[in-house]
Amino acid sequence: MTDLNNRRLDAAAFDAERGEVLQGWATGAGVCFADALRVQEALPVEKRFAVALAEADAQGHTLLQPRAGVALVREHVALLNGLSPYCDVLPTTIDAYTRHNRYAEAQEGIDRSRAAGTSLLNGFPAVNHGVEGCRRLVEALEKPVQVRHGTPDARLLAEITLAAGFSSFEGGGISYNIPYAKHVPLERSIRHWQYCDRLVGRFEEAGISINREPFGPLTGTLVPPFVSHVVAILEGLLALEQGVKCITLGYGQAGNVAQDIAALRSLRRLANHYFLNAGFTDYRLTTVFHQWMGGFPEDESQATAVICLGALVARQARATKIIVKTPHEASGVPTLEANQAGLKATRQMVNMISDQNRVDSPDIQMEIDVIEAEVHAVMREILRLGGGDVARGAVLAFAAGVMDVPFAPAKANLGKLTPVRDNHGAIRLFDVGNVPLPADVLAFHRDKIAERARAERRDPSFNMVVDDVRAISASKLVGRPA
Amino acid sequence: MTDLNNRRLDAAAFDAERGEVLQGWATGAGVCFADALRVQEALPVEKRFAVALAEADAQGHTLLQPRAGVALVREHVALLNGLSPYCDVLPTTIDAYTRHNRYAEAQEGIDRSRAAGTSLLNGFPAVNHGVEGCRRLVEALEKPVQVRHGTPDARLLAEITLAAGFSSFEGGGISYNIPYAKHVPLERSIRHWQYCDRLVGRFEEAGISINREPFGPLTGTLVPPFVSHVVAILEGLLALEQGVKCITLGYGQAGNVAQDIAALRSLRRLANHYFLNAGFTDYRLTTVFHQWMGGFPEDESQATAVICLGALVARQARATKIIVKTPHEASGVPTLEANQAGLKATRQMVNMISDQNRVDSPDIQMEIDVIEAEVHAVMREILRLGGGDVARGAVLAFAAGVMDVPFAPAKANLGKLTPVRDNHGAIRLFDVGNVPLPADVLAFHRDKIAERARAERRDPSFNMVVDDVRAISASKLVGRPA
Amino acid sequence: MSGDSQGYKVVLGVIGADCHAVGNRILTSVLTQGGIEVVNLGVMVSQDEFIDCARAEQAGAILVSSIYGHGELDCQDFRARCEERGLGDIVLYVGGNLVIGKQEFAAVEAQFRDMGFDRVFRPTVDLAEVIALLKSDIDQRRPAGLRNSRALPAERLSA
Amino acid sequence: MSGDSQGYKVVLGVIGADCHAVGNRILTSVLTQGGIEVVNLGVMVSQDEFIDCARAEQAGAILVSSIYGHGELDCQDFRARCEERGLGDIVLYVGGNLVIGKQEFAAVEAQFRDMGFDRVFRPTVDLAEVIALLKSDIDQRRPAGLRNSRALPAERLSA
Ligand code: B12
Ligand code: B12
Repeated sequence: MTDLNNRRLDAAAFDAERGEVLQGWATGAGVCFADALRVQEALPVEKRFAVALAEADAQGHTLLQPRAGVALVREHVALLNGLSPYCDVLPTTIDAYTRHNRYAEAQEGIDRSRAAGTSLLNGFPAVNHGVEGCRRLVEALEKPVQVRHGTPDARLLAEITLAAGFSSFEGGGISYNIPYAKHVPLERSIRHWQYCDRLVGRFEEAGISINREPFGPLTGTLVPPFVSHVVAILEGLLALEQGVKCITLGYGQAGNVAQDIAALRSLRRLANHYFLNAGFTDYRLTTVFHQWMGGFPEDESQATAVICLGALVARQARATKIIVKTPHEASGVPTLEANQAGLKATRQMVNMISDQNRVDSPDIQMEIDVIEAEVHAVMREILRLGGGDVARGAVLAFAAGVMDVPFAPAKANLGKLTPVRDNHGAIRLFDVGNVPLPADVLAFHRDKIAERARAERRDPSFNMVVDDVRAISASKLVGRPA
Repeated sequence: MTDLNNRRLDAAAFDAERGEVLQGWATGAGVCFADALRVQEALPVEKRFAVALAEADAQGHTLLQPRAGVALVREHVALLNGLSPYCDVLPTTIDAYTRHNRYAEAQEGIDRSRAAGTSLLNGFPAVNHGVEGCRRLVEALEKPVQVRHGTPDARLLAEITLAAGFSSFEGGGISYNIPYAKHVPLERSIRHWQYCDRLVGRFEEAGISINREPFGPLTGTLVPPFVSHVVAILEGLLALEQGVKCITLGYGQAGNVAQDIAALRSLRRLANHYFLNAGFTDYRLTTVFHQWMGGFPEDESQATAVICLGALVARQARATKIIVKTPHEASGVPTLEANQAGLKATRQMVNMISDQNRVDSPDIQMEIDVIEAEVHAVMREILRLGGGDVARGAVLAFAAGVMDVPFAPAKANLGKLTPVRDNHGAIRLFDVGNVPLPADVLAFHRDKIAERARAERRDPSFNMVVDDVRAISASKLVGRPA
Repeated sequence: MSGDSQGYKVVLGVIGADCHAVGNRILTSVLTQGGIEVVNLGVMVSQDEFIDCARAEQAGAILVSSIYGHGELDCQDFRARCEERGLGDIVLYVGGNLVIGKQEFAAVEAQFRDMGFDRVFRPTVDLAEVIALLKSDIDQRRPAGLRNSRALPAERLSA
Repeated sequence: MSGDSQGYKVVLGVIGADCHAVGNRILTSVLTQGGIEVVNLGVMVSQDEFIDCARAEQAGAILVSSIYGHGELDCQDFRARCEERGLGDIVLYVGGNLVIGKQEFAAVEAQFRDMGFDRVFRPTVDLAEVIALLKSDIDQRRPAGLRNSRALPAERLSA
């Protein structure tokens, strides 16, 4: 595994690497760290992501954030300013060519979008627009703005966007590889993300706090909470090591209310546990809840109901931030109006739930216990494999199937672990693959699945999984036989 | 109070009264009980309301029902058939002139609607359309259909619609007077509803089960659960006495999740308690949950979120039926499409929640305890006032303010009881008026309101109530100062 | 009052067979706190009841609510009826869910202005604005001698 | 297989830089159970990879998924490229969220048919229908001698 390890990147080596990174596309020449610091320092307080998160956390508020990105700067400004009144923090979703460093194709997308008069890209090609285009964007906004993408090698993207005044950067070496790529070796993407985190660390050292958000939902489809929690904790540890201070860990709604509340509550607790154990104390941790990340129902009213359930659970679990879906989700990149509609429905639900009693129940506590047992078991094995080094441990764990993400396209992922819903819709393990869970936890999963199988008078099988994947689009949580 | 009492109406007197009732409007001549029985007997099983309810109750399903009514038969048929695929049981909402027996004005509304090519009435004027028009309607449908209205004297309406094959009839002598009328004495409306219940009793005796549904939500605005529960229990007892067998008791969402779940759960238990205590055993009890009955937000996405919260709570509380609102609620009588949208969102939410764990918590149990203590206290006083007779007791209780419905327009209602939300959004009593609640319960209400007052740094006052009334439309549950 | 002093007195009610009582309670509370004397007829008020009361009370304006959708039918000829009864000049407001269904407000407004209402309000109207308009409209319609000679701020006059 | 026997063999994949893997897994599972032999290239497949594989496997059809919105850009000239490479006659299907945003399906369909796809599917398509169409389309395109002489029901051929 080459020389990957979880150590802070050496300053000289980082600078040398930076030289190469900035040559990745013509616009790299526009990056200058000193200028970048000045741009960030000049940002008014209401445009700083870390400040918005800290305030929300202190006051117990939940921030709303949409997804949005189109090909051209002017259109993207108009889009974000149309969303701004309905949300608290802004996104810039990057197009899929840029995510794969295919800047030439992104350029073609820009050119053809200009000709077509409509965006032919599924996001904003920030690298192609360069520091200058991105600065025009940030300056035209009134709220903090984050880069949201899915890029295994996001070094140039980070350099350009942070130099332009973006104050939060999503992603991580695992979460932006396993669900987003096919052939990228995990050691490579982790190494590239150490660079991104180190860059953020340099801003922190210069007194500029940049928020970092590992991508919680992974493939968005039947991901057991412990799987995404382990990734979140690993990426948190990797980021802290490089000097990141402001971290938001994420979780994607799985559908069962008790399990989802338990997941978000345990995420904060588990992360603090591992961060403190690793000797980090000087960090600010917040959480983000992603509304349903699997296939949506096509009908807009039904989609809104899915959005509303997510809003309710996120608020009941007291997430710091919600990533908001839209009634167009099943169909395509949403219009401004559809995006506003998702935000308005979410806001109404969050507001209605905001003041209400804290939700607690034996079911939630039981789910917390299960998730904690699972996370500890897997983390223990990862640390063992890595000889105490989480970077090496992560790579070896994925190779061995000790960590395994369902439905992931990456070759780096074994793909043996198979989830399925239980009779109440909570996600359980139909096939644990090579993940080393304790015997009592495995027995629990087996019993829960057996209960469902009895109720449906059929044996558990991959067909059950297929039914579950398609269930929400067909207006159900559990995919029962007709 | 004349000679009102809770006794089964005498057969001869009923027949004599019927003669008069049928002369209330020309179409009364079309009613014949023998024909009515034949029409009801001929109804296929899938058009019988009582069957749909019994099946849902047995299988633990939740039925969806919209509201809908337009001026003309053909348009109304088209409307209901457009809704039918999205719901389980159908409504026919009656226009407001008919509700006040103003059939001449209803006729003018029909005529002017015909001329205008659009409905100028807010419902279906069933009396004016007569048995013949209503039969055409019922025949054109494929699901059970209920009369939903708000009529203090609904005798003629009941005769005509039941003769035409409607198999459920909403309302009651209290719930269709206090929120719906101004000058109608309570003894009169109760007496008129004894007639309606007796008519249903006669169908039952002939082997035809007609569902009866007292109107749960009353004024729909900050109604404390015990208030609507007492009315539901009283109307249930009055109906059972006249031979009604199939009863659905209702509750309108108040907004606080724990209180709403507690309310629906306690309703079934309390009603069984009083019905069995009164010697009734041969009845079938189901429940109906009304999505938010107060002022809605104007924005359709926000309105959909309100609808979704109601759907979630109704299903968590395992209501037998949900009355579904629409995204047009704040604006006006909904179009077919808006009505479908409300149903689709509700269905999606109900389906997603259906299989999930039963929700339980100490908060819910505490709310149940409070509601039960309140209901028992008021019922005790009503029975005392009536010397054991609930009909007389109800009239005397309203006159004395022992029962008191907030925001009710009826002179028969004292209007001293004033509700307000507590810091978590549950409805509490700011001014108990003359309602005889136990001292510990009053202290509980006082403490809860004091907690909110402290949080808002203002004294509880009617302004707080005004803020609460307008809160949901302004996207909040609790009306806090800006 | 508004006939013989500088106070602002209005008759308020919900017209026709309409039982919606909540908005009426809110309006009464907010207008009163805004310095307007409200004679509240409650729900289910006929045109003649409004007019009788406005005459008896010498009110400066009649505020009609229609919430339930029959506004078009119930408000027909309201101004004409006022004129017949010698109240041709009174300020006439109407508000609520005036017609059946969700309709373009501009069309609804035009329709009710044609019926002789001075102002037409949607349900979401800001009541602070209504109070300001009401005061100025009543002032405009006062007999010339009294116009523009505002006495005490109206807020102080009310409890 | 479909070249030399009566089986139904298809090449499946997600085109371009598209990483959406879930639908691909579902399609593989459902088509296989429907009696179709699926050679699955997974996600991020280029036009040439599709064509190379179809030639090597003598597949009867290529099924292209595009989910992420760049379908318009990625599928450009697909049929022409097939023709160049001697696969002019192969059955070409495309499905998924083919364009950016929620657009009228009829227009999207026309656009992709213009690019030479035989059939264009929306995400909500019933996969049982797809299986039936696929079999009949492959049968239609078989060399004449083999056409219409169905062997065993295809379902039996698959595991
Ligand atoms: C899960 C998901 C993800 C996951 C994917 C994880 C993974 N590796 O699989 C993650 C989070 C990583 C992701 C990333 C992105 N996503 Co995404 N994603 C989704 C989501 C929510 C569900 C997709 C899914 O799994 N559906 C379930 C499966 C079973 O259905 P399916 O994919 O539609 O496939 C079925 C049918 O389409 C059909 N079908 C498909 N192909 C074919 C071919 C033929 C021949 C036939 C007959 C049928 C057929 O059959 C399949 C099986 O039933 C959809 C929205 C939705 N549908 O609700 C968005 C969506 C597809 N994503 C979208 C986008 C834009 C992206 C991103 C660019 C980020 C962004 N801007 O939001 C990146 C893409 C990065 C990349 N390089 O591809 C857009 C595409 C927009 C468009 N077309 O206009 C969507 C529609 C969301 C939206 N409305 O904006 N996404
Ligand atoms: C609660 C309610 C009821 C309760 C009323 C209890 C009671 N006695 O008060 C009950 C359940 C009994 C009821 C019954 C009916 N209702 Co109702 N009800 C509502 C609901 C949900 C809220 C009304 C409310 O209290 N709002 C809160 C208050 C504060 O707001 P407001 O009433 O709009 O008043 C404010 C403004 O309009 C404005 N305003 C009002 N008048 C005026 C006048 C002036 C001059 C000004 C400046 C401002 C102004 O200021 C007020 C204070 O802020 C509304 C829908 C909604 N708005 O969400 C439907 C609604 C008003 N009801 C409606 C209907 C049709 C009925 C029924 C006929 C039954 C049916 N078909 O559904 C019956 C009517 C029976 C009758 N005879 O009137 C329709 C009216 C449709 C239309 N216009 O097209 C509505 C809009 C629902 C709908 N979309 O279908 N209802």
